[in-house]
Amino acid sequence: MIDFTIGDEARILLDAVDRFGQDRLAPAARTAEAGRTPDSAARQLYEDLGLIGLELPGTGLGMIERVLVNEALGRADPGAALALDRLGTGAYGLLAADDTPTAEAIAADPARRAWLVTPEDGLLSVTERHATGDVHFAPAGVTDLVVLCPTGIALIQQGLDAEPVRGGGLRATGPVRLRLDDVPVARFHRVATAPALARARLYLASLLVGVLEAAAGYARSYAMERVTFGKPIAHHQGLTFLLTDMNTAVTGCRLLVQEAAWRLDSGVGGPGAGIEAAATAFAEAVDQSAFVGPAAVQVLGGLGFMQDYPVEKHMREARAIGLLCGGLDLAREDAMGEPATALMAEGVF
Amino acid sequence: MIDFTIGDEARILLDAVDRFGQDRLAPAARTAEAGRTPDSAARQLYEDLGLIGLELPGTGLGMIERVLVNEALGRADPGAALALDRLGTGAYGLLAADDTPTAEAIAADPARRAWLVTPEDGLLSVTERHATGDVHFAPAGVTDLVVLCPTGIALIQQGLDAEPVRGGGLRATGPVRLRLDDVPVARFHRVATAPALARARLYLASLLVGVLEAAAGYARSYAMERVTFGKPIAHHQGLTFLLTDMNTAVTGCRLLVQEAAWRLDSGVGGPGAGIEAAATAFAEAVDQSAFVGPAAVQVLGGLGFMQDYPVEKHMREARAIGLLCGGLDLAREDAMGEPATALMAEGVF
Amino acid sequence: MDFQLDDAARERLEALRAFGRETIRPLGIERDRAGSPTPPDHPFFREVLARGLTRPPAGSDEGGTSLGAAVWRVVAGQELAYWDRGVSSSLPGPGLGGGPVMSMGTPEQQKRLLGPFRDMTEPRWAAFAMTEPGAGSDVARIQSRAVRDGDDWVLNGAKLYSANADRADWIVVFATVDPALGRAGHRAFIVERGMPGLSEPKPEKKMGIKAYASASFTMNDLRVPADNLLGSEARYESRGGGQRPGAGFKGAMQTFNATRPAIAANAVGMARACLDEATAFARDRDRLTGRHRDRLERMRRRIRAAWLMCLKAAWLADRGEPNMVEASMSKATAAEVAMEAASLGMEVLGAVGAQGEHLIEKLYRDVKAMDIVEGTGQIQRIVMARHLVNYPRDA
Amino acid sequence: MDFQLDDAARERLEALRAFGRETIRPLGIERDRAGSPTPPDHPFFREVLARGLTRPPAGSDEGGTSLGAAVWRVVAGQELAYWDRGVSSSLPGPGLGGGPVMSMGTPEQQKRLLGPFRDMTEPRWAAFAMTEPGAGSDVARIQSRAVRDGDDWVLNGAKLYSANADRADWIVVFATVDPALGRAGHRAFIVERGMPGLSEPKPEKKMGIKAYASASFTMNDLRVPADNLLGSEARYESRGGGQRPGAGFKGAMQTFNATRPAIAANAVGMARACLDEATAFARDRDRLTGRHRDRLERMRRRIRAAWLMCLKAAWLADRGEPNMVEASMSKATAAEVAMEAASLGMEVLGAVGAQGEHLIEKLYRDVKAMDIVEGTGQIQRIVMARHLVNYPRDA
Repeated sequence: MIDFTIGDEARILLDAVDRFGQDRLAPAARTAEAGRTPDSAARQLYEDLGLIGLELPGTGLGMIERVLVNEALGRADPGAALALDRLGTGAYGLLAADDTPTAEAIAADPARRAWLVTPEDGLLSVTERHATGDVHFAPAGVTDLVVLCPTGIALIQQGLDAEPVRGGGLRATGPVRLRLDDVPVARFHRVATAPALARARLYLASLLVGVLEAAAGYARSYAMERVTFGKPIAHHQGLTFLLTDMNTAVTGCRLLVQEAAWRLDSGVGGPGAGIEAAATAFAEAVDQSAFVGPAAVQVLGGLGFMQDYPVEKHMREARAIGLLCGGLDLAREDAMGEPATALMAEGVF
Repeated sequence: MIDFTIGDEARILLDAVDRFGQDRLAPAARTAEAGRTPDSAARQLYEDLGLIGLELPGTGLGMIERVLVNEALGRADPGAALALDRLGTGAYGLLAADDTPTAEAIAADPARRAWLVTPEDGLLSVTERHATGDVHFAPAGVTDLVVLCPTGIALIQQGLDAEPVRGGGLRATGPVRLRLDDVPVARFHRVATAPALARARLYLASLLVGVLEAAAGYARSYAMERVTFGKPIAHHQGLTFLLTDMNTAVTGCRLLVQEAAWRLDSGVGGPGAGIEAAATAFAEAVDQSAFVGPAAVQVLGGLGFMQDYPVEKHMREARAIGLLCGGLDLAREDAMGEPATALMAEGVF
Repeated sequence: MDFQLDDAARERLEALRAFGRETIRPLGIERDRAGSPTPPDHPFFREVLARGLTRPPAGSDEGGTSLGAAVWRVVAGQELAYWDRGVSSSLPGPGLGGGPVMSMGTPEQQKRLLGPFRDMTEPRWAAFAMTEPGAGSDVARIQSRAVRDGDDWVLNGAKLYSANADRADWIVVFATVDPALGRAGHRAFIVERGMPGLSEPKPEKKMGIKAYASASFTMNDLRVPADNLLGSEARYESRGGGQRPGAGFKGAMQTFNATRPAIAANAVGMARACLDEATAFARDRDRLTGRHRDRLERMRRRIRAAWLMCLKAAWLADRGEPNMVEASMSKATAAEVAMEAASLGMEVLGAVGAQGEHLIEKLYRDVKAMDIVEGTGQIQRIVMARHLVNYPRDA
Repeated sequence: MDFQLDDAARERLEALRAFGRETIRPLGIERDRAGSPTPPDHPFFREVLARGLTRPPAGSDEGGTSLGAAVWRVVAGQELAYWDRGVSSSLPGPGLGGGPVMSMGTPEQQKRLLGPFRDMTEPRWAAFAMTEPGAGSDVARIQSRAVRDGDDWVLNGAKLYSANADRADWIVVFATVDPALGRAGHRAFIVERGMPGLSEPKPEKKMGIKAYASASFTMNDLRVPADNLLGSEARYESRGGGQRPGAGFKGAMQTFNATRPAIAANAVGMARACLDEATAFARDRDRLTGRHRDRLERMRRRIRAAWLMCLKAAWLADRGEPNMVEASMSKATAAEVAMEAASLGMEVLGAVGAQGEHLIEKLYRDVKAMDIVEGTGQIQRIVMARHLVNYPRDA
């Protein structure tokens, strides 16, 4: 059965999240950026919506709900979205390691925050006992660092020396660089890391879809208002086509994200299929962000370059998100899966 | 001194070649394609213009003249241009091997024809004594096969078993596949092959520039004539921008080709600079042909898909040329040269 | 959300696949080499009918698939074009002529024109003719004239590139009663084979997709009875209420809208063929690495996005929801994806691509059509823009 | 053909380079972090003047370079922007205001306005103001009004993003005597600092290139003497002969045409900075392989093509040949090349790029401006299309 319907329960959640995003996060986005954190009221509301630990066992929710939620939040303020989710992608590492208690403990404790990285996200050298090196980018206040190593998943809870950095984007997370100087690994789980990385990528990809949607949407509204040479700039075909192509790019990414989420939730096609689909969705979102982000600024012209308008921020945030969790190159490796392309050969995926 | 002027001597030659191309080759292009050869009158005229062995010592001409000539011929019929030049890229291998007599002998003998390949252009295994394997694409009648091997340049004059193939493009060359079954190598020269490959690439790149120019030019003329929705389609901005971008793409390739030719002729920056520049020009022309070729067909719409119009042929020819001499990937390797980018650091090249 | 076929549809797809591999692909290559369409008396067509390949699968109420008709069309369209787009376009049936008859024809006309196609022993074709020497994308600009003369209409004009017109029993021909009226002057007529004044439709020489005829013809004082005006006079003349002037034009456009996701699916199938062939070639030569691997990954990723767009557009159609943006998006995207896949595929082949003997080389010539037929990529963007940014109708 | 600099030009370039490395780059980074333009009393500006950096090199008749002035401008413009585009835009001088004064001003005006810039002991700036809240690319649509009142003109309106307007001694301001006249109604005025009715020009908060002010200001019954009408009344009113109505507008456009290759060269310089930084980063981490190497190769290749376009456009200008297509081509191409280079450079950095501390991250924010300032990529395409396909002026 082919079905693009969003379930009723997810729809209700989504409507609430969307209101939260548009009414609370979006208007405060520049304040959160300058202050390097969302306001505390937003933090509370995010917790109240039940968005921390959304994917933990017992909620009945999964990646489909997560990507819908993140798309809505990314539309409003992706930096805030990352800042507010204290468990965030860390959940996927902990669940893959069957360490639900730690995930639940983090979710329950406002003083804790998790962050998931690959060794490529810094210059990290991790054994089962010790870790040394950098994490190039992390949000402020990380207490539980989850590292997806080649041989398993490491949880690091001590010695996470944080040094503030400017942040190319995502400044609402209060970005820091972590320096680990031969710190102890609290727990090391010898498990496959690919399922966790797949979910983390999809988490980021759905935020990206949201940002790109906001950028394309703002550009489109602006272009319908702004008049040059006697008509809205949206009706000068050169820009018309740019706007349709931006919309098409975002739609393609959204569909890939949704399909991958369904695949991870349903397991259809086996675990490899979901891993591949998630890597594909992430890679496409990153690739398209290099088009959509700058294009939105372009549509606004000089105004787009000014901080009075949101699109320059969209362009920066989108670029930054795409550099996390191993970035494009690692995703492209995983997106190819088995070159035999068993699923492709079926003609449907 | 920065100077884009074409010298008087080259200008006179170029005018004659351009007339030959437009008056003789272009009108006969479909006949030459169907008959798998240019007509014999064209062969004679090409020889009379002195275009065979243009780069041989004593002519006072060099790569600058060759790329200008080839651009003009490529505009008219790139298949014929390749078919008519019996010495062609073979000259560069023979000159690099200091084997001018063989080059001159081929140029002087209408029954001989050279062809230059890399092992990547087939599945060739060549030692200093013997050669075995395929050459995937060659023009009809090859008598002197010049192979750029890792350790030197092989000349093969026997056992060049030719089997006609359809040809994706360039059918006027009478395309064949060569099968070499442990055939003797007539001469093997232990010399550096990069200078020969650079010139061969530039030879092809300039043909490509010509084809793309023809495609873009035809599309542009058509678009200024064809009226839809009350104006020439060239004035619907969506197509307007496509047309300007096609012209820009071709211009960029032409400039890269000219600069590389100047560099190979002048030696400025050292031999590495010319090799790099030629690889760069070829890579860019191949990349842009994937845009310009199909775009020209697109501008003509349904007509573009029909053999009554030249652009479908341009699209095929351009694609085929870009697959020769190791194609895009090999060129991209050489285009990087030393990543230190010594020349780039000067701010001018 | 759900993205999988049910067993009934999958079973049917397997049957198509087997037939595609054994019959459609070889025939497509044969016709490409021959450079002419499959002759109408080729046994292939009878075999197609005998196997019931042109019939949709049974629905869930008959214990069959739960897929909607439009979704099934993109699934089948993708698979058929994977094996050969030219051959799939040559299959017997009313083709693009069927849409206008269904949407605009009177019950009598529907019965008379479509009835014979229920006979599965004899291959038959119908066709659709809109494009003219002076009017491609700008369909409102057609110049073919229709003049009422007593009980007849008299048609004059020329039509280009009508699929299967060389073998069609009848052709839906669009003509204008008055060019000054624009779309409101358009009428659709049924022109039948052998009518005096109809020239023999001549297949054009194309770059690719050669297995079916794109045929051009002229109408020279071609006289059709009033019964052959599609939908009868009232259909065009009534104003207010359900019918508006320009219904003839709208009928044609509705035909396009319905077929766009299926055309897009064709392009996806062709792109997939490029991917599979390029993957096999690279694997055989032990080159599934570096740039080639990246090319394959990109092809795969873009194909996947285009395919999801097709499914979404078709799914919306099956639900009766507006899908103009999604349909045009799938068409524009899939066509570009297919062109890129073929071009990247050629690069994977290297000099073998220049040889002109490999399937990817054929696909390279075939796919370009997909960004042109039934609305160019430019037209698709304009359609999208009407909905996205209120792009004006007459700009 | 020849593609190399002579020794005199190369020597001068080396001096620029050294200054760029030691002074311009660090200052650019400092101002980016501070988020505000370099203060006008910063010692940097006096140093620039003392070194003679803003003077063109001696010509060949003085034993200097044989390069033409326009070619030198692209060479120097590329190098300065390589080190920092924001700082290079902040350099003392008449800036974009100089062009209109030279092309439209009376001899008296040229002497009065440009004379002070010959003093190399005190940094001075002038500025140019065209963009308005309602008119960016569509410069013909400016709304600022100029009304003659006795011996004066009275100006009202708002101007956006005027480079260095916060410190300019005078600003060339375009206003219209009658919006209904379109371009023919345009007049260029010299507005001087401190004139009553001129608001303090306010630097805007930008994404990048923060080292110079893009300042906005309003004119509120701003009264300028008739002498400050650039080129005097006759310049605008004469018809036939050399002067046509719309000369004011054309004056502005000529300014753009002359500067486009130089702006393009800026973009090339910034792209080259991305390339060099990305190359160094990849080499330090031993990642000069695979996709990163391909990214660097692509950046390099595209930069080279854009740079040759700049040279060609400038070379034509020096010969007095038409270069509209080439100038716009170089601008459109170089801006896109720079954006791509910055984006690819960020990918080479990986998560370091997200950190926001690396020069490429700054360049990523800086370069986007290049496709917007002095005519967007869309406007450049329209300019090209006027020549290539007779694109109509008023479409």
